Amino acid sequence: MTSTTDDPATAGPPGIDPGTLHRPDGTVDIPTQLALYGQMVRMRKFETRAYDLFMENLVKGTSHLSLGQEAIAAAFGEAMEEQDYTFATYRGHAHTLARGTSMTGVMGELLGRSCGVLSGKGGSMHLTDVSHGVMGSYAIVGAHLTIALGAAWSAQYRGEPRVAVAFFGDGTTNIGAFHESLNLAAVWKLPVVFVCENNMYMEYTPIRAVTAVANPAADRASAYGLESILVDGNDADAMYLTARESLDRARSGGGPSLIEARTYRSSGHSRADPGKYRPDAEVAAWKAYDPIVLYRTRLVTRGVSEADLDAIEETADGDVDTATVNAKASPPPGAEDLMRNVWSDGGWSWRN
Amino acid sequence: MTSTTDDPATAGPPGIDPGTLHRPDGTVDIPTQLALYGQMVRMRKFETRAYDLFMENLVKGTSHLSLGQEAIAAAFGEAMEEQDYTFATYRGHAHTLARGTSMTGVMGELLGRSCGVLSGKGGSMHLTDVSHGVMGSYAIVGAHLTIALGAAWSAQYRGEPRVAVAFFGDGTTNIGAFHESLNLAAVWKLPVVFVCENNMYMEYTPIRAVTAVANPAADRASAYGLESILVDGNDADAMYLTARESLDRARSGGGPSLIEARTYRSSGHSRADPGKYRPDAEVAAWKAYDPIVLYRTRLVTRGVSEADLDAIEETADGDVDTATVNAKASPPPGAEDLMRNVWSDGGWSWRN
Amino acid sequence: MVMAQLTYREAVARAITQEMERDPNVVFLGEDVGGAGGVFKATVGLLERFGPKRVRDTPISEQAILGAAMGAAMTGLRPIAEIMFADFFAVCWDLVANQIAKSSYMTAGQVSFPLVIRSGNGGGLRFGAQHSQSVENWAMAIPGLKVVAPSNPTDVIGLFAAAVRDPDPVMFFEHKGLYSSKGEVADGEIVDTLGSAKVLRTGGDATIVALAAMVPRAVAAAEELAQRGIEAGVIDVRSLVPLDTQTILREVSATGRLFTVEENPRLCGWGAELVSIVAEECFNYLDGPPFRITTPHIPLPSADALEDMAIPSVERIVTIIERAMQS
Amino acid sequence: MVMAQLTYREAVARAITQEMERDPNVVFLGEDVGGAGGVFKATVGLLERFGPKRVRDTPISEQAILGAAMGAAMTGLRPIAEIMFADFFAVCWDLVANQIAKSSYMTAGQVSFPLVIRSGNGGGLRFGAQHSQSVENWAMAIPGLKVVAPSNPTDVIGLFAAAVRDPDPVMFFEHKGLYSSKGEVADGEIVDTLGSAKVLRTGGDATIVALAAMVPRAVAAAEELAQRGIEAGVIDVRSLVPLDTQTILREVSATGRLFTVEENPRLCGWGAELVSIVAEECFNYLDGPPFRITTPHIPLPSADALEDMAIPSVERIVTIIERAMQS
Ligand SMILES: Cc1ncc(C[n+]2csc(CCOP(=O)(O)OP(=O)(O)O)c2C)c(N)n1
Ligand SMILES: Cc1ncc(C[n+]2csc(CCOP(=O)(O)OP(=O)(O)O)c2C)c(N)n1
Ligand SMILES: [Mg+2]
Ligand SMILES: [Mg+2]
Repeated sequence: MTSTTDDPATAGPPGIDPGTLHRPDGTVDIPTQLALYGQMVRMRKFETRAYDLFMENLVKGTSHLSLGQEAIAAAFGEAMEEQDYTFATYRGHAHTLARGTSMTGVMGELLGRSCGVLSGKGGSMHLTDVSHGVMGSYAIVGAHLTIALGAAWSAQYRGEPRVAVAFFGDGTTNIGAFHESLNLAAVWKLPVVFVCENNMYMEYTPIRAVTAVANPAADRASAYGLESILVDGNDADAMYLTARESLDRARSGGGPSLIEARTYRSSGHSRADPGKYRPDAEVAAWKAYDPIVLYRTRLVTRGVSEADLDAIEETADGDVDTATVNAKASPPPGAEDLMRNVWSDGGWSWRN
Repeated sequence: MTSTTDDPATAGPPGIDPGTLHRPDGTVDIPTQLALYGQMVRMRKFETRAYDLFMENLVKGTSHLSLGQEAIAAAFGEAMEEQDYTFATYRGHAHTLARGTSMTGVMGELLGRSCGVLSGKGGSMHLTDVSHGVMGSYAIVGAHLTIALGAAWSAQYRGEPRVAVAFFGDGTTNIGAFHESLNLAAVWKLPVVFVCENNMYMEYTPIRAVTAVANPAADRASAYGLESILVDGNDADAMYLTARESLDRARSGGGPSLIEARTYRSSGHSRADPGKYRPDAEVAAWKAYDPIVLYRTRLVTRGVSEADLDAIEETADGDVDTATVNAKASPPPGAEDLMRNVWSDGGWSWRN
Repeated sequence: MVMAQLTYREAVARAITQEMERDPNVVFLGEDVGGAGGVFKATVGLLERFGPKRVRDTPISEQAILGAAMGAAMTGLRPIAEIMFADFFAVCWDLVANQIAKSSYMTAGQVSFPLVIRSGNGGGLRFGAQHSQSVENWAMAIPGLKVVAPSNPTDVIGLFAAAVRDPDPVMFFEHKGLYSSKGEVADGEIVDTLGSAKVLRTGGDATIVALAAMVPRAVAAAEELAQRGIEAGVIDVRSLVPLDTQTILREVSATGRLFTVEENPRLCGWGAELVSIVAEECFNYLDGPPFRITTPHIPLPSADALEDMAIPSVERIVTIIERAMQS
Repeated sequence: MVMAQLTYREAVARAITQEMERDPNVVFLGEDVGGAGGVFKATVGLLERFGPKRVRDTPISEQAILGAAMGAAMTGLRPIAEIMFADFFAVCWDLVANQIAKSSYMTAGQVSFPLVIRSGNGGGLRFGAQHSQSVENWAMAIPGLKVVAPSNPTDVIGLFAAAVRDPDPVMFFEHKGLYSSKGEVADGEIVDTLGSAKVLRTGGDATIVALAAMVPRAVAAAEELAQRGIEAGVIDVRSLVPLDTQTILREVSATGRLFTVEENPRLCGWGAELVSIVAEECFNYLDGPPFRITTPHIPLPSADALEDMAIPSVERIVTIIERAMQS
């Protein structure tokens, strides 16, 4: 892993003993780093816009942003192969974009428009784009860990080199489905990667107040015979290399991995939550450890030009603007959408 | 712990490295040992009779015997205080008897008679006797672990020195409720003891075929910040001392314990199951490690007379006979029982 | 009587406060209920008032929450448990349906469960299919549960107090779409009675029976129908178990026409139960077929345009009743 | 046509075999289903025939079982998942009600779930309240699920084959009390159609509609009623979703009297749905009130004496219908 001494990521995330962090082998080449940067910037700008649109009351229901957590989604987005499966949560905008889903499709969905990836039927919490391997976003904590098992099983059954990756939060480690999923994945040696994005809070409650161990995922890996992996979730390179390791392990028949990525969401849990339940010092420390800022510094140190990075930012701005215009221009779905797709023949009727 | 070199229990249970076993401090005095022996013998004879009555089609539904697992129920029965709470499973006859519930009440319940502790409304799988601290037997795997939390919470809330003890099997460690219960118990430091009776099988499937770790409970204790405790479940003294430790810990504010007791059920899972899915050698090895036989040998070695032990057996025989006669003589419950006790005022009506 | 404007969400906090003040055995637990005051801000101030011993934040462990409530109830406490969204009952239904509901019966009355499980129920907030369900019928189908769903702030307090004081388990469904609605609420203690429906409006032509968020819509529809010459009475069921069949049968017998307005998906809802009771027990008083006005039997969509089409609207209620009364 | 006597449990194994032979994408998972051949011995021989890759024993992890089935179905397999006792749906209802049922709709049809969840449903075996429930109405209340409950060995095979071949999730309720019942079954492949009720008996005075274990009782009751001068037709609903309302409405319109016989507890059962449909759609053809004959709204007791009083018996069906027809 490339980190020079003047690299701010060397210190590791705030409040974490750097000695406990997983340091994956390997280096990340510049093209990949630029791709990672591009991914993170797109996510950041998309989420920021989504927040604005929420405040304008154009995003009607709820939305859960992953501002500050971009390195994790970007790393897996780059590391996964086209045929791999993503299982995300209600906090899934970034994970969906990471796989190549159209920004207009995601934005349209948040706005409840017919151009949305789900025609407005699912909304922000259920983003799905099977054509890009996004097998769904799930809004009941823990459920999708079990569903990812099935996608992995299916790949294993057919001998296809596909991996299912399930993203979830620290709070999710305390629900029963987590336990059942980890055990079955280990017993069946399924090609699945469980990625815990530990942002230190389950909604508004600090995770340490409700969890028996300090690292809610890593400290439980041994309960499933798995290696304990705690990684700096704000270091895109460390995340990328860790992602590659776990995907390779899964693809080569080595079974599941459980990765705990330490990170922080810089905004509130959902909607207009100002996140006031968090100590100022904590917020400030993590703000200073922003994954995009860190990464830009690192890339510049490695010789990437500011101009190239600015160009990436501009492209992202343009994409977000276009998506916003498109989504706003798209009509709401209509009555024919309402009564469609309960069944796979498109219908809904329960009687003759 | 008292074990001389000619004590067959010194070798430890079949297939288990004795070095991994928890060896509690302390010794068990002779009166307690006699009580433990008496408990075990009563359980054994009761279960044997229950089996016979099942084969006679007098136990109508199902029944799950704990033949071979008596040392665990006996140890906790002796170690628990009157005010403590027992939460058992469908395999709960022995745990109920251990707390002092009338044998006629239990036998009557198995036979579906009005003398049953539940007037025949619950059956073998739901034995409950609040007057003796038996807060219920539960037939959905895992549920009662969560319920035991509540009883412990209630004691903690009132500052009462009560402990809730929940018994369950190895298979139960793979269901979500196990995980949620252990975590919450640890976080709230509840006075609860979780006792996993690892009899190596979940129904008919060997536990190792479906579990990610070798010791399904002990190897997961660390996931809840708890000590790993693996104990010889067929050694009544080791069990008793371990029970005492965990009860003391809970009572003195030290929080929950998770105990894995290695044992074996010498009969089938339920009803008339002959248990043919188990290797002959395994069955034979455990038969040679029968907790009652072991214990009798030990007591005799310690100077207890054969006559005293025989007297205990005879008393138990008499009790079982009496319970059988009483239960058989008891009439079935009637229509007035059917429509009673949905609500706590005794009624059932859902409308006016 | 001194009255004050209170929101439905404020009424929840006041109700819990009233009962916790009264009885030290009342404890409250759930996810984000304490420090954060609840995700719907319906429990703001309770932690400050009653402290962390009585108001407990839990991990995301719905089974453990309800198990803890059950075990506490059977050993002398009177817990209030929150399941944040009613949709989440699906992850802890065993505790509700198999354990809490059945254990009193199974043990021949040895244990009882004086507990309340409160939950945010219903749609209209564009939360999509997994956060918008009306699941009161899930509970109604399980023997051993009492089931309550208030439509206004005063009923929130009165029925909640009755639920806490009731010796049996009560499923208390707060409607998410009503949290910000307001009503006049009297000062002082308020205690109501479970199992009593309320006649909100009388009218000789037809009887509309509604629940929770459908109640204000039914009332508005009745007013509109009156403009069109149809006098419809409106009953707020309030409590599905116990069910005040007397009031309902009396009213329907008088008008001869029954219309139920349900937010839950169509099949096997409380409306079907009510229609069946009426069809069996006052068949000879019916002047025309009983009608159920429901959300269609589909998951709820997220987009505002779609969700508004799915859930019965005042307009739909008016149209269906008018058409039915004319045919 | 060559026929053979088969038990209902043997029919299950034959049905699974038929479908696994036909389609290599059909896989089967559950607790003790493989090595042990199922706790009801309904899946004996499958592991030996199809091997451990296609017949998989699982830990006691119902959520993981159904999640695995769901994820496999959305990625090209056609899983059959067993939930041993239908009561255990309560520990994994989220997967059924919130995930499998809703995801096709929520994703605007991007994913579909060609899977079957089979389970031992119903009472009569003295297993007590947590192992005896009839929960088909839990499933019927959830949009997005198909719901089937066969009453005899031939239907087990035909409806199971239809369920496996169906592109949508099917809840397949096998009745535990019927496993040892026998029927004549034809040789060769059997494939039936979901959503088709079967008229088992015609009779001009009344129509009895029953499901699963209540079907043989309804037929016996109709025979007894015929002795007493009442000619009752009997319909086996077989499939609650899709529901063959055409057949039911046609028969009830002809007789003018409807009696449903349900094993599930009274409130919000499929009987209530059926009565409501009939009351709304053929009100003018009804000659008397529709009646529901159900288990009372209580948990099921364990003692044989009590359980027999709870579940509708032939005698109770006869008595209620006779009394209703006379009044
Ligand atoms: C079963 C269930 N319980 C509760 C919720 C409500 N809820 C939504 S998000 C959330 C917090 C999740 O925390 P975490 O897993 O850390 O993820 P994060 O939101 O921090 O990304 C909760 C409690 C839910 N959606 N599902
Ligand atoms: C949720 C749930 N799933 C499945 C079952 C069926 N079942 C009853 S006992 C049992 C095996 C339990 O194994 P274990 O926990 O080892 O306990 P043991 O029977 O060996 O004492 C199973 C699968 C159940 N009762 N509840
Ligand atoms: Mg979090
Ligand atoms: Mg076991």
